[in-house]
Amino acid sequence: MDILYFAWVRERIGLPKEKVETGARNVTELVEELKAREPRYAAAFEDISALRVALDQELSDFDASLEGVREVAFFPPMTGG
Amino acid sequence: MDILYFAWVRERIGLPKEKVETGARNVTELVEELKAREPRYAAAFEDISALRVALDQELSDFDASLEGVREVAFFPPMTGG
Amino acid sequence: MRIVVQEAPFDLGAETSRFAEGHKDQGAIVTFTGLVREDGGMARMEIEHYPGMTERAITKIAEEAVTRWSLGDTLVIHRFGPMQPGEAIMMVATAAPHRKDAFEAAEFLMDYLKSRAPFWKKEIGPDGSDWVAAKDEDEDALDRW
Amino acid sequence: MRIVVQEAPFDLGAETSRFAEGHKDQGAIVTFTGLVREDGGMARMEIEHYPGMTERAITKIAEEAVTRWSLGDTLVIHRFGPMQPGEAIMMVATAAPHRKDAFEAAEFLMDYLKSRAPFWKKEIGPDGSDWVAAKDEDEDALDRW
Repeated sequence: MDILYFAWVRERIGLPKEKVETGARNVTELVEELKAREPRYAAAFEDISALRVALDQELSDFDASLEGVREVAFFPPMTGG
Repeated sequence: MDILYFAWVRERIGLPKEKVETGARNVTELVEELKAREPRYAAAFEDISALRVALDQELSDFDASLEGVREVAFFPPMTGG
Repeated sequence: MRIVVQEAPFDLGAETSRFAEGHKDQGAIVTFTGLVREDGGMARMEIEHYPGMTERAITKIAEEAVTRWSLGDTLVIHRFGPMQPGEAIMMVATAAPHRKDAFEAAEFLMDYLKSRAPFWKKEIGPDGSDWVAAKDEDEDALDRW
Repeated sequence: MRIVVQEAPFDLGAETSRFAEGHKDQGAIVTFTGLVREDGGMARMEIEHYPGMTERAITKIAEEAVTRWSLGDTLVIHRFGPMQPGEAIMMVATAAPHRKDAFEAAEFLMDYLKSRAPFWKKEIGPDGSDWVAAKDEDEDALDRW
């Protein structure tokens, strides 16, 4: 599964993209796995309410299933326009 | 006093502007004077609710006083924009 | 604030660029442009106006917009005389620090220009001409402000 | 419907002209342009985006606008990468038979682009850089649609 990070999430974790092997069934489980890895992940995912998640390039929720998902992206609320 | 006519009011009356001497105290009295003149005026002022009036280039009402007014204009509702 | 009442066509792109160029400190620019619709039926449009009152009325509307919203600037261009289908009749532009002000002020300007600026449109078709009738909804649109 | 996501600057006047030229059958054209504000403090802005998702998200927003309002067409241009104060960040344009549709659709597009298209703004000043924080009011703005 590809995991992408944008904006300050990318900066805190220190990379824009990585491949992970995971047994997580939903986004929250994936976040818990990532947080357990290293402090920089724990820092990036400290406040989930400040983050958004997209599954296969569609905005989604943290309780959404990861079944069949190939690309997960984490980022702060968008500030376009 | 200058009286100006615009759009179909001008077309019905057949002229864009005229000078009148009047003792009318308000717009309604002026309209009655004009209507009494000739059928083309009576036709133009037949339905007052379809008309608007400006006094010295400010939109006004038919019961407004003509005291001190130099220019009266009659026209249909505006259709700019 | 710039108010232009003219017979000649104007260049929408150039006016939009010029307005935006002058307001780099603002952040949000909204423009509205009204075109003579090219729908096949109409040969041309003619707009009559009330010289003198037109400029006064538009100035009053624009000044009201400036007091109601936080605006950097506003532009109104309105033509009169004959114009061909596809030509621009008029435009308004607003510049503001925030998009909400720019949008609302532009809508306010349009609603008032429609019903309070002394312009009258006449459509000239193959079978004659007709003065455009004012719509109740245009008068009603003023109630929201 | 035309959706452009690009790094290069675009010419607001030329894009506005081109859009209006193509929609002479419509009558009402609204444009919104967002500029990098020239307020002295910021040296430049950088916009990060999510290639692939960006185009999908904007397309979805524009398609939604077309189903909700009677629109002749819609245009969205949004830049990413570095940009200087005074430069245009993005624009939307709508063409419709009636001004109400053109205005509402443009506001809808802007409200959704702000909070649902994957762009992130970073302001770079003399003393460092900061990611622009999303505003509660921008999220709240979606409630009206």
